[in-house]
Amino acid sequence: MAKKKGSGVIVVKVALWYITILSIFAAYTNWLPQIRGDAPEAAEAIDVSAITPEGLQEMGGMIIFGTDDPLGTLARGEGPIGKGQCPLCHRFFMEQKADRCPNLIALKTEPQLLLQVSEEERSHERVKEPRYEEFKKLHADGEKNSGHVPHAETGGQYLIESEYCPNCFVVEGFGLKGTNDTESPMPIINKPPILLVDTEIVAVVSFLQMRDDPTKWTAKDDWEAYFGKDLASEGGDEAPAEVKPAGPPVALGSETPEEIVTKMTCYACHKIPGISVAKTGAIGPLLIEGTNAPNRIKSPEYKAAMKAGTAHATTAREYIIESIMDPGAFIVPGFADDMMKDFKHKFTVSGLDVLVDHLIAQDEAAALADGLDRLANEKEGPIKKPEAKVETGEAFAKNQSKTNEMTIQVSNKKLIENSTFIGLN
Amino acid sequence: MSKFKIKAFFAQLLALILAAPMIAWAGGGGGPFDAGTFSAIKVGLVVFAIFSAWLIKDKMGLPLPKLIQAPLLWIICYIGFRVILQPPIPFSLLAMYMGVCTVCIFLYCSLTRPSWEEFSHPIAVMLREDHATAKMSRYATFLIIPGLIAAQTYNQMLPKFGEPIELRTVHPAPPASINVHKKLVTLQTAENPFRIGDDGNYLKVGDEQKYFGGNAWTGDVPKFLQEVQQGGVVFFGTAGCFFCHGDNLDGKGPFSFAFNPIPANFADPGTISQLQETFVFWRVAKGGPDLSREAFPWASAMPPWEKHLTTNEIWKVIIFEYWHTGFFPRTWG
Amino acid sequence: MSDNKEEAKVGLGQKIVFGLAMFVASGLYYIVFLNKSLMVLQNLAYPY
Amino acid sequence: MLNLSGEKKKKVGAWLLLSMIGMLVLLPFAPAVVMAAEEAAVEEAKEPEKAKDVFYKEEGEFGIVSGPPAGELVYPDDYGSYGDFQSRTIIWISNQQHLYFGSFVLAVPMFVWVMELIGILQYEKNPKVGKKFDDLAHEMMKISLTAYSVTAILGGILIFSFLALYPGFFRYLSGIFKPVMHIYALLFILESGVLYVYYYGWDSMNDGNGDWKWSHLSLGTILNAVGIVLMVMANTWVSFMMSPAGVDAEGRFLGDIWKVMHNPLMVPVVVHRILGNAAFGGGVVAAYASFKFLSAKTLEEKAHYDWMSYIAMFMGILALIPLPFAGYWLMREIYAYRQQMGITLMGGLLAWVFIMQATMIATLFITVNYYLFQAMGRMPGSERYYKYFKVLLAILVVATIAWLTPHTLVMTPAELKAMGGAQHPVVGNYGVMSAKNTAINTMITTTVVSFIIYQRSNFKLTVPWAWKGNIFLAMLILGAEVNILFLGVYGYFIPANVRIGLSVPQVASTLSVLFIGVAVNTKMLKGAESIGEIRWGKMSVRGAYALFMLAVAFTWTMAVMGYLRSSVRLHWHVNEILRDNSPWAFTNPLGYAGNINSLNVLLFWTMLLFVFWLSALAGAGKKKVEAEEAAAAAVGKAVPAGSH
Repeated sequence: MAKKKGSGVIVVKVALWYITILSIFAAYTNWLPQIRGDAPEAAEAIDVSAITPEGLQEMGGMIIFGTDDPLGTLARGEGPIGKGQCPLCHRFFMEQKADRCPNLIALKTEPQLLLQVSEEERSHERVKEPRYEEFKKLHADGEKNSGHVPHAETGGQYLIESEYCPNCFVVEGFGLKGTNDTESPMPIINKPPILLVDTEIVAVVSFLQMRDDPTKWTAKDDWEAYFGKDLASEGGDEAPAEVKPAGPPVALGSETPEEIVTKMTCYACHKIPGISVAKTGAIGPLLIEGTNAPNRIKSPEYKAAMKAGTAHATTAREYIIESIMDPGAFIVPGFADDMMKDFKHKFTVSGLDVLVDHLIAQDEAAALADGLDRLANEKEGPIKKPEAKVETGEAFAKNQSKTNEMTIQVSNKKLIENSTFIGLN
Repeated sequence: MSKFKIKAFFAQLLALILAAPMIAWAGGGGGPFDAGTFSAIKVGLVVFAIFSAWLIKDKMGLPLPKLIQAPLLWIICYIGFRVILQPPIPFSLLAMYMGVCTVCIFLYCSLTRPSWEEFSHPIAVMLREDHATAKMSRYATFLIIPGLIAAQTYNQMLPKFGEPIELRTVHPAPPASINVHKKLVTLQTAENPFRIGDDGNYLKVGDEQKYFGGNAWTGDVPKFLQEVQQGGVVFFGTAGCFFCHGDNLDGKGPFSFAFNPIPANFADPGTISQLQETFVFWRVAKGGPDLSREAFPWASAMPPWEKHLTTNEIWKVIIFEYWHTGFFPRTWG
Repeated sequence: MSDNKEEAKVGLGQKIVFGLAMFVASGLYYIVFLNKSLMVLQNLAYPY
Repeated sequence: MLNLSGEKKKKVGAWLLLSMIGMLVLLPFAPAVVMAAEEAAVEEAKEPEKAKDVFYKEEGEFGIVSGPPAGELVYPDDYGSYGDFQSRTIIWISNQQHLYFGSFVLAVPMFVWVMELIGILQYEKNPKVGKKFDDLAHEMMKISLTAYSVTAILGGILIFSFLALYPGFFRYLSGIFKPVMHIYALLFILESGVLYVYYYGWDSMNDGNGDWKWSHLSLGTILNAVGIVLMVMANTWVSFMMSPAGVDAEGRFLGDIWKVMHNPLMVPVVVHRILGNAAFGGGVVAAYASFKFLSAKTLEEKAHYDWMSYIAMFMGILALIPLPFAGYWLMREIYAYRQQMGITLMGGLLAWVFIMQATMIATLFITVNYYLFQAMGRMPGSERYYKYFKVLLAILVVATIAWLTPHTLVMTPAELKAMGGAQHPVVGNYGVMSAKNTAINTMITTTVVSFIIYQRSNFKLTVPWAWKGNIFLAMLILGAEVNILFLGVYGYFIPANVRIGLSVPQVASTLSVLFIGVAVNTKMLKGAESIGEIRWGKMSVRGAYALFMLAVAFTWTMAVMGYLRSSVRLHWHVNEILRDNSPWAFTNPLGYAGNINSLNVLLFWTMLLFVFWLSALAGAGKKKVEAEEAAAAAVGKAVPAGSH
């Protein structure tokens, strides 16, 4: 009988036992350091309504140049390049050399008439060009990379559209070679790797509009009219981690090829197998120097350059070094003399070795393995046989380019000469 | 050979094995005492404890009852963590360790039925039996335990003026990049632009050793030492770092005693030699105000030097600091 | 770990020899085979 | 009643039942087919708008927009509250309770299924043992049945809390998971149906190891299958919140529900949860058994529950051992999905939760070892090994101390000064990954050694190569430990990326001991001479409490890891799609989470004790009658001696 009461007592005992355990656990958690994670405040984002147009202009300048004194930087012989990386291809000042994309110079004092037209003024003309209508038709279902349908009505809207959808209108003569000016070499600015947020894009447009005439600012209204919604101050938490490399702008032997390519922004123009950032460049040749360099030295064009006394390389290695140190020595057929000329100041000997070692190790197989292919305007033609993908526009354009290479080159030249915006060389 | 001799031999062997690493460790020094004497005391203590335990248990045939063993073990653990382990560990860690030890000593006493009976029998006797000794100890216990609780409560309620316990990460994770003088510096990849050898190439970390020692301020010196000189000018002149960080970079400058925590001691192998150059750059350029959330409560009197120095001066003073202390920055290669 | 009666018949020397052999075998297994192969599988260098 | 005579009839009956159940299983998918057809019809009517998937690339990158965007929730409109109380805490508690009971009712059938299978297989050899397992399974099912209704009630409470407190969020989620939710509900009905047939058919379908019994086991299989499908479905909702897929950047549903369910973290979370469930089920059954063991009045009962708790504990540990690897995989997938998320977990805001988890794991392992030591009290001959216990315990203590030492110490500035820096020159070495891996592997190895000792504690080895085997085992274990230590120390001298790789051979060493060691040990025990039968019921009371501790620690670990998994979304309802705009969007500090977890576990165990008590109540009347009958029959006979 004495054991009869057991059951109830056990319940109490067990309950006491686990309450003790739980109290110890809870006490322990309370004793450990307490950190409360607060939700990020929305105020982090730039509130467009709270910033003056001048503020936006200043911000746009910083995004473009990375400094508030771009001319000073230029005077020191450095390129002012900000987060947006625009000056890599666009020309903003006479002192600057960049002609891959339409120039954005606007200097009323310049004697040359064409340079007096500011981008703000020019943009209004662009939307009225008959070609704009063609692009509207071409991308009626939405441009394939960005999904936008060209529908800019004012110059400001055009400027905004060009950043979200560079292919929506390609200025004559500035398309990717071989695409008949239907594809732009410019990256989509609100996507990686540039990844500007809406407010930043508005700031850049503000900069362009207000450079000459602060009364021309319409960027915010244009954005809202173009997208048909309010420019909310989102951005904040979407703002990407800045990836621009800093430190001394010198390629060092202690770095990996990837780091050097990033530092020197080779990826802006070239595709390089084995380098993760260099997958999209469409301005310079595909750098598979294990294949290219020996062929180039043997090519009649190179022989001619040697005779002319500009080129001197006899081995593949020498050829690559020459191409980096003195880009003008030999221009690969199908390309312009576009490459920056100041690399000889930026490479240490060992740094150059690292890059050359990497480039010389790349060949067609490496490119294929990385899914890269030659540009349409390279003489060698695509590595992948064209019949593999005839139906896609890209391959079609490549095919066409092979046959029409000469004509395109000629027409390019003509276009540049005739264009209302000068690509000075 | 007698059994005793074998046992004695093993005991000595054990003591030697235990003593060897202890001497090595204690010889490393540190702590308030002179390394030599203090480590001798420590080693002696341990050896003596082991020897006497062996003497009592095996030689004299007097195994300690579990009830005595348990608190003894606890005290040994406490002494081990509190006194022998140097430099002293913070109370939070000590509490954690002692908590584990307490639980495990209890488990040790209750591991098997015999040991549990050995442990609990005296307690049961004390609680249940009705003779004088048991009664006395019972009353004593019931006086002591509330007394202890009361003392503890009194202690708790007593107003204290100590500094609050804080979780302060002295070397918090740096941001990915910082903006100094409107230039973006990515801390992961940035390099000291003045780390240049005789050949004009970048000087790999470790290669600067050849410049260490000697006088950098005499006549014609290599390029690297010129940078060191200029860094020294910043340290003692332009910025006046020495007011806090000291003439010998040991954190004992004339102002240092006013600060809590004290200024960083660069001569200590736990500071700049554990950090990348870019981390030091971040701390110098941004100072206390830019410490991250992790480093709460941001207890740092370091000013943001970017307001007073140029980027180049900051890089140079970093070169100087490493040169002067003879440390190398950390690399992750 | 055993008080097996049969075990008493086995000499100490024999035990030591077998023990050493097993020690070497387990060393080879862990350090040479296991560590190496698992590091190689992960494409990581392992100098032993 | 069923007529079980005649082979043929039996077979036909069994097959009929099986096919019926098979049809039933398909039933819930019928509405899905209908719905799909309807959707297809609707799609044809209007111009489809395509949008880009947030997760899926290349294949199926674009999908047809078929839902509204997630939008922006507004505080007072889209959220409800009860006074100043954190709505989130209410959801937290109701969710956790539902999850506990849900896990329990899903885990018990798994456990029961294994027990029933063993019972059937054993029936041939030893009907008595077979029946013992079968009864065990039956008893567990009874408890599960009571818990089942509690689960349903808690599920209702959860839904109501969602509707009352988070209507905006619930609207969005149910908009996407609409079809799945219906299937879920229907499957729930099916689950109940099968469960009732399974439970109430237990006795009438029990013909030892005949066809009916096998059909009954198949019913158990279906029950488990349905249960797992239910769990997977509920899991997809949760993993969708962590790592959305199948919607575009604005949160619009893109028409393919499978993509939504098969989001990047779904599979690892499901695997982790199934294993966790199994371990949890073992723990709870062990706790039940130890509760009954403690309150048992007769020696026979004590013996039964002692045995039951051992079996349950064993099952729990079996599921516990692969759990860290599943966790490791989940962590890797999280890193692959969003590095930011991984860093928040391991090095950022939530890093201290892992210290708490470490404490829980250390508790689990020490408890398991302690239980094994206690359990050896019922094995005659185990006295031989008593002297090793304290060595094993000492190893565990050292490993625990290394395991618990945090990397960032909590200290006052004065202590910081005394220590001369933020890192302690000696103890600081234990704060890093190398030391932690070494510690946990050492703990697992020690547990395996305890188990090997447990296995052989009441046997005298008779195989002629026993001495060789012993030396082999000793060297295997020694080698593993040396290798673990070596790799741990070696890790301090190499770069981090290689160091991470070292954990794999470390774990492999531990597993070598587990598999090779236990296999060799079992082989050595073949034909071994028994020193004495296991005296079931003679385990110390402390062992039973240790098991209870084990179960509570299991539940608490579940709670704290749930808090972790949920908190890692930070201020998002659905990660990067639907932002939490309520005032409770912050991440609670660990102490608050600890309090709520303890409260949750307390509620759960209190309810569970109630369930145990209920099932005892139901059994009591029947038992009384049986006991009286037995007493009447036993008059004049010797008192049954049990098994000892």
